[in-house]
Amino acid sequence: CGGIKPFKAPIAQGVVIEQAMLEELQVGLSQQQVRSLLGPNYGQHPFRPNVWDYTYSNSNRNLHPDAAGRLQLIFDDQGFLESWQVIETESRKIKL
Amino acid sequence: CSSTPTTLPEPSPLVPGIPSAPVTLDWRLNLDLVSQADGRGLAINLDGERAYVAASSGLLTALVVSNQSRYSDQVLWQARFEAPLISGPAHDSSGLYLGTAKGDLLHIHAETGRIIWQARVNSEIVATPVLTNDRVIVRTNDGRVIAINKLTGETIWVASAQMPNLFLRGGAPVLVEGNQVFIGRENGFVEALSLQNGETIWQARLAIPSGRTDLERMVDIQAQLIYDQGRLFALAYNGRLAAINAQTGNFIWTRPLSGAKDFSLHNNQLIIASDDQIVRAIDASSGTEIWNQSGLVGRLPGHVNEVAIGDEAAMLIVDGFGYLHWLSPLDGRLLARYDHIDHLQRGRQILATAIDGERYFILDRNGQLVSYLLDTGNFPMLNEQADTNE
Amino acid sequence: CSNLIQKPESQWTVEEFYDRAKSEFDNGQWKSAIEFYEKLKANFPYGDYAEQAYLELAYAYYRYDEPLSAIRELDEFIRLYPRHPQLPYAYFLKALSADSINRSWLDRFITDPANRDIQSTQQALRAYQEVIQRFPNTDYAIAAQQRLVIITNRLARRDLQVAQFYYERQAYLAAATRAQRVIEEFPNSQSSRDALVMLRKAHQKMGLDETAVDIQQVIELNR
Amino acid sequence: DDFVISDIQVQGTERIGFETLNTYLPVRVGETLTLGLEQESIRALFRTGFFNDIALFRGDNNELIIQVVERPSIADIVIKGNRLIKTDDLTKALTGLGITQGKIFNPVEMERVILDLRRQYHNQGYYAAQVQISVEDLPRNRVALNIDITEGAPASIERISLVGNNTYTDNRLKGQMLLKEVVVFGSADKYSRPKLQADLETLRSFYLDRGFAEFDINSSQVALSEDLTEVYISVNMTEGPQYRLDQLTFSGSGRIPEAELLELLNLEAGELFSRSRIIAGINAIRDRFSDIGFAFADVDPRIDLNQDEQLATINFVLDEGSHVYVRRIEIEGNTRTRDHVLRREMRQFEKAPYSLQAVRQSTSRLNRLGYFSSVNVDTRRVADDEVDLVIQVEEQPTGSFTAGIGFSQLDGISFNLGIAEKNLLGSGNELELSINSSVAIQSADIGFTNPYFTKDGVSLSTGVFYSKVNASELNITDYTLDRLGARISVGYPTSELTRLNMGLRIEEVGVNCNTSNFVDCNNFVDDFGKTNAVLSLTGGWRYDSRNSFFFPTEGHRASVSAQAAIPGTSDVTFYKVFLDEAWWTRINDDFTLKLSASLAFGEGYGDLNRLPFYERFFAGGIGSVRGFEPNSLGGFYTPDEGSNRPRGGDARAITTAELVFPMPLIEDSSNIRLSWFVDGGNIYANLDDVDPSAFRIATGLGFSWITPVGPLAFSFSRPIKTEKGDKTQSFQFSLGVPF
Repeated sequence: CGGIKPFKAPIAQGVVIEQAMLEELQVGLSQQQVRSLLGPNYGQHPFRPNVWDYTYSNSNRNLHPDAAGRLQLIFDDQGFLESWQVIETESRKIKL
Repeated sequence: CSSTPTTLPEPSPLVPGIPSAPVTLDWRLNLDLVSQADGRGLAINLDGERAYVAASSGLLTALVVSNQSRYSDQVLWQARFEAPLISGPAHDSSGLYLGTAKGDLLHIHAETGRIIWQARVNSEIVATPVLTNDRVIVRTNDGRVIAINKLTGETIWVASAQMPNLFLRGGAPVLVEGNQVFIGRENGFVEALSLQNGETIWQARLAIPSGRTDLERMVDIQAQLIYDQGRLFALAYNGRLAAINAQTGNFIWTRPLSGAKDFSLHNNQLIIASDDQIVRAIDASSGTEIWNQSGLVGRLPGHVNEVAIGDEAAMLIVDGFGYLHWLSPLDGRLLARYDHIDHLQRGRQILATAIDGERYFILDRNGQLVSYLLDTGNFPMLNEQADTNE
Repeated sequence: CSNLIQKPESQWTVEEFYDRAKSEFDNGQWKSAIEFYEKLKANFPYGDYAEQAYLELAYAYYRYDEPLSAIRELDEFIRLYPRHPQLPYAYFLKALSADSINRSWLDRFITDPANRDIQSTQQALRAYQEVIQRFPNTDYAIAAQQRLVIITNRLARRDLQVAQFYYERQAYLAAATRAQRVIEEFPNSQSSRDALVMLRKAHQKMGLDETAVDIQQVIELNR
Repeated sequence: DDFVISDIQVQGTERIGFETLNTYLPVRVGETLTLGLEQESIRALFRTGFFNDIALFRGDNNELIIQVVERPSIADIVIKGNRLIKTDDLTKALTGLGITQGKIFNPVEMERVILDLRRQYHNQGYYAAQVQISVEDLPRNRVALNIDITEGAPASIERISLVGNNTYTDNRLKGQMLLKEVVVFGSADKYSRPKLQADLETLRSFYLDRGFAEFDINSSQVALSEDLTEVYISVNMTEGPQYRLDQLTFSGSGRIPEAELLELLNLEAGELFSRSRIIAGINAIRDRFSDIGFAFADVDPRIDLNQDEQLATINFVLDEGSHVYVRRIEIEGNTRTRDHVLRREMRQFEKAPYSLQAVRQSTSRLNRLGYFSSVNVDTRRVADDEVDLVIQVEEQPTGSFTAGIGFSQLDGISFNLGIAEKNLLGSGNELELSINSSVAIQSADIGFTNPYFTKDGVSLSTGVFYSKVNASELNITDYTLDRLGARISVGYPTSELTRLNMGLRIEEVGVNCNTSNFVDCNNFVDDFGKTNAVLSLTGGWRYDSRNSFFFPTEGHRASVSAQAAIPGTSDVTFYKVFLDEAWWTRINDDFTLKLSASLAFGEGYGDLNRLPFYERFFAGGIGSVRGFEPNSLGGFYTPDEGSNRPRGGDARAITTAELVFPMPLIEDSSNIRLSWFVDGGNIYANLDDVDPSAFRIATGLGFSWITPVGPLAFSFSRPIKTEKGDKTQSFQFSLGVPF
């Protein structure tokens, strides 16, 4: 009855990675240094602790428009940063 | 500022069989109400034929001392100031000096009551100012001793001390002796300062605060210091009575005694009404007790003043319920007493007294200034009575 | 105990207080039992009877459904008598009381305690663990172990429900972390298998496909 | 000669149990007792304070025998001479010191007890109080303590001297202070250190908010008269010059544009320097940072004062800190409501950037549910850039329950059951059920609403109702209705605060006019017959920003709703429109002003020009215009029209102004409110006749209380504006009707 779309509360998930942070990211940083630079590592791989995936998605586009969609970091066995790459530059849009 | 007298504890009964002193009322004058503890800072200042009295409502009155006539020509002049007067008047040839509760020292012309100069000291002046030839020395409520130039009102030097959280209101004026200014502090120290520059010469500690609450830790040296032939006598609340060498500050002797009322020195004996309300005579050289009189226990005995009865001397003590008591300095016997109360049915608490020969001035809690005359002729003489007393 | 009636309580001896309280206790009159045990403790705080009174009073409070008062009495007992032989019983009763705070008679049919008042469930968890850790080879420890399984299942079920809640609202990172918490903290609970499935689904939705594949292998590993 | 302890025995104890003693013993069975351990044991046992004498012996086969002489226990404590402090307050203080009936008496502690009791008096300003304790021995090793107290006079403040205040008079400043010199009643003239500290702070902010940026209190003193009954307080201050603001600059984070920062700061150059306005500006900026995820941003005002021109320039250093994220959201105190019923109201998610605005919205949404008497979202910092949110709620009764069996000559034995539960079994669903049956009337009304039919808050509510009146039993009423029907409606959230709802309602109404001469009833039956079925559309729009369900202190609720019969489905076609507007604002901590107005009107169409007589609007009584008998506004039928029942009308207008405040003199008034109200309103024949000058008005005192059985309300009122023939009613009450 009635085709009006109901209002849906905005939602956001994940950590905002901004361009300024990426400039300071470099191989060889310890996990602790990466953690304090980028923010909490919510996307850590459940069974391979040295693979971190920072993702960000939200439903309200004008909030943090320049946040990276997905950043993956690989650490070596001693816990230092081996390699990292921004897999998605655009943050993902959640369709409510 | 009107203040209703607080509910005091019940007085204990008077010792029976003591004759009433031959006292007649000369004249009575209505001033403003005076709050109880500020009365300690107020003085009736006499200079022969005149008396100056200040009230904490800001009213300063100059009046003729000995005069049988009515009220009108009794008062020479009255001046009203907007700040409460809580210390003074001090008087000498240069005029009157008064301390106010708004932190000002007023220099007043003795003939007219006009202000000559006003010095701002930024804290209440609690003790009657002390005058030397060129300066006025005052004590402020925040622990400073300030010397001020008598002519210009400018500050010469300031000596300050740390004040405890809680202490007794008011304080004794400083004692100037030669080039030394002696002061009993609220923190239990007696200090000697140089009259020239206010530098501390020596410090002696009479009492150490003990207990947990501020009330238990009060150790004021509230009683007026007495200087005599190089010796300084001081009494501390919750502390000791001490004789101090005025030059060096070392103790000659000390004795445990607690009290806040002024005491007096009479032929080398200190007559003291201490906290336990027992009047004692202490030998000034050794500190040993000579006699004690417990007839005034429960009657809140106050300051001890030495008065002349003809060529004899007696000790006058005013108690907390409006009675004057005369004691013999030889053995502390109660010679006579007089009830200030029944004349006025109201004046319960006596705040300040001044004695000029046979003339006794009383300023009481209800703002009454009374002048009594004591007929020393038939005062119950000391020696006759001595043997017949049980 | 007929003579008790004449003598006013103020003159009772400790035995008289204890007998009266015990008789009320034995026939289940918890309210008056509590009253007399409290009086006994007040008048004779140090005697042997006082020690026994603490325990029986705590049990009376527990049965009178006042778990918080029971816990208070037991804490006092443990503080006063750290070497008392009845200590294991005191700790176990304390755990039972904490466990009963969140109990409701509807739980057997309709409602599920997992989605209510988690705070008291965690308090019960800690209390049971303390019983097992302090008195390992007592039968209290065995009983505590059984209750522990139910409690951990309840906590795991709760986290999974919250994960489900967030998954339905497309908050996949929140869902994944809640599911992961079930696997890490309650590995052998009933919900751990479903938690693994939830973990995989959430990672798929987040587009982390390789991770989802890894998780699928783990699922098959312990099928 | 040391030995291994085989057993421990205690002799001479009467009241002390073995286990109590065993706790303090440093030695155990099986250990070797050395000389050192022996001394230590004796010292340990003495420290307990239980024993006058302790001796250790070695038994025949190495038992450790402890012989003690117990100290007496306290049998009775008698306190005399205390007027100011009640005996049981003093007993509580003594219990705190371990001095109670039954405890062991330790003479050493008496000194500490005297000090502590005297301190109880000193704290109340009775500085001259004295305490003496005498101990009286009793048989069976017990003692009685006699404590007699001489309280003396309380110290009251004789004078407060303010030194250095040139700009403001003594009276003006003393007016701001808690401590007073002369007081009629209360204890404002009793000195207390916390009150003085508060007064000094009040003076400081009084000056700092009026431009005196360098104001300082040099020192303050408290002195006592020699007989300890008068307190003298002096405060010495330096005012310093009065400053005005010069330019305001920002440095540090550039995340928020300067124009917006200045607007948030709400300060302009030239206005007087005011600390509280600067702090308010800083908080506004900090909140703005929190809204975009920087919950721990800091704004540091660097003030530099130009003394000769008396100008203050401020540079606000903005340190945004790091993005802050919410790690986990936990819920405490929900002993009945289920976790997801609260979590679905949250606008803040786990593993997402923190937003203060979202948390504030969530708190007011939780408050609007009406399930909780208090909601507090506690933000706990778990790392530099992570917080946990703990939602702490206190549940309160959310429904009403009435059940009863009655008997009346009119309709014999009657049975009724009424349940209205907003949070059924903690599920967040709403149930309304009322069944009653008696000889004459059988009725049932069951309604069920699920506010979250979909996860985004689309609500579905359904209900059926039936009522049958068999008129022969009720000979006195003029007409009765039989109803049977069902309703269904769906609600849409259209924004954070607004909702739209639509629905259908099918109803069959049977009218039976019992007495022959009720004109309106007979005309209606002649025109439309006894029973008619009506199918009508219902719809509405609602805006709701109240900060709490039961007693809002802030917010606004407006709603437009209508119900209209679908033409062609029945002869009895009419429509009704309801317009409601209510507005709350906080006047101060206790008082809230509520203003509300409502207009309802309806009309028939097709063959019907006016609302059917049984569908008309009524007003009067609690819930509409208090002070008038229920439904009495708008006049009554005249006897020749065959009835004496209120006539009702096709239009109703009501307005209310209310001052709401908590119940005085009780601490927890969280679910009780008093209000002083002015109600006005009337019933009109139709919409065009509505004219406020014809309002009936009454004023009075209202009382509302959320009880476990349901919301209870009653009111005492006095009419102000009435016409002849109005039926006023000063006391009215209702139970179960949500207000």
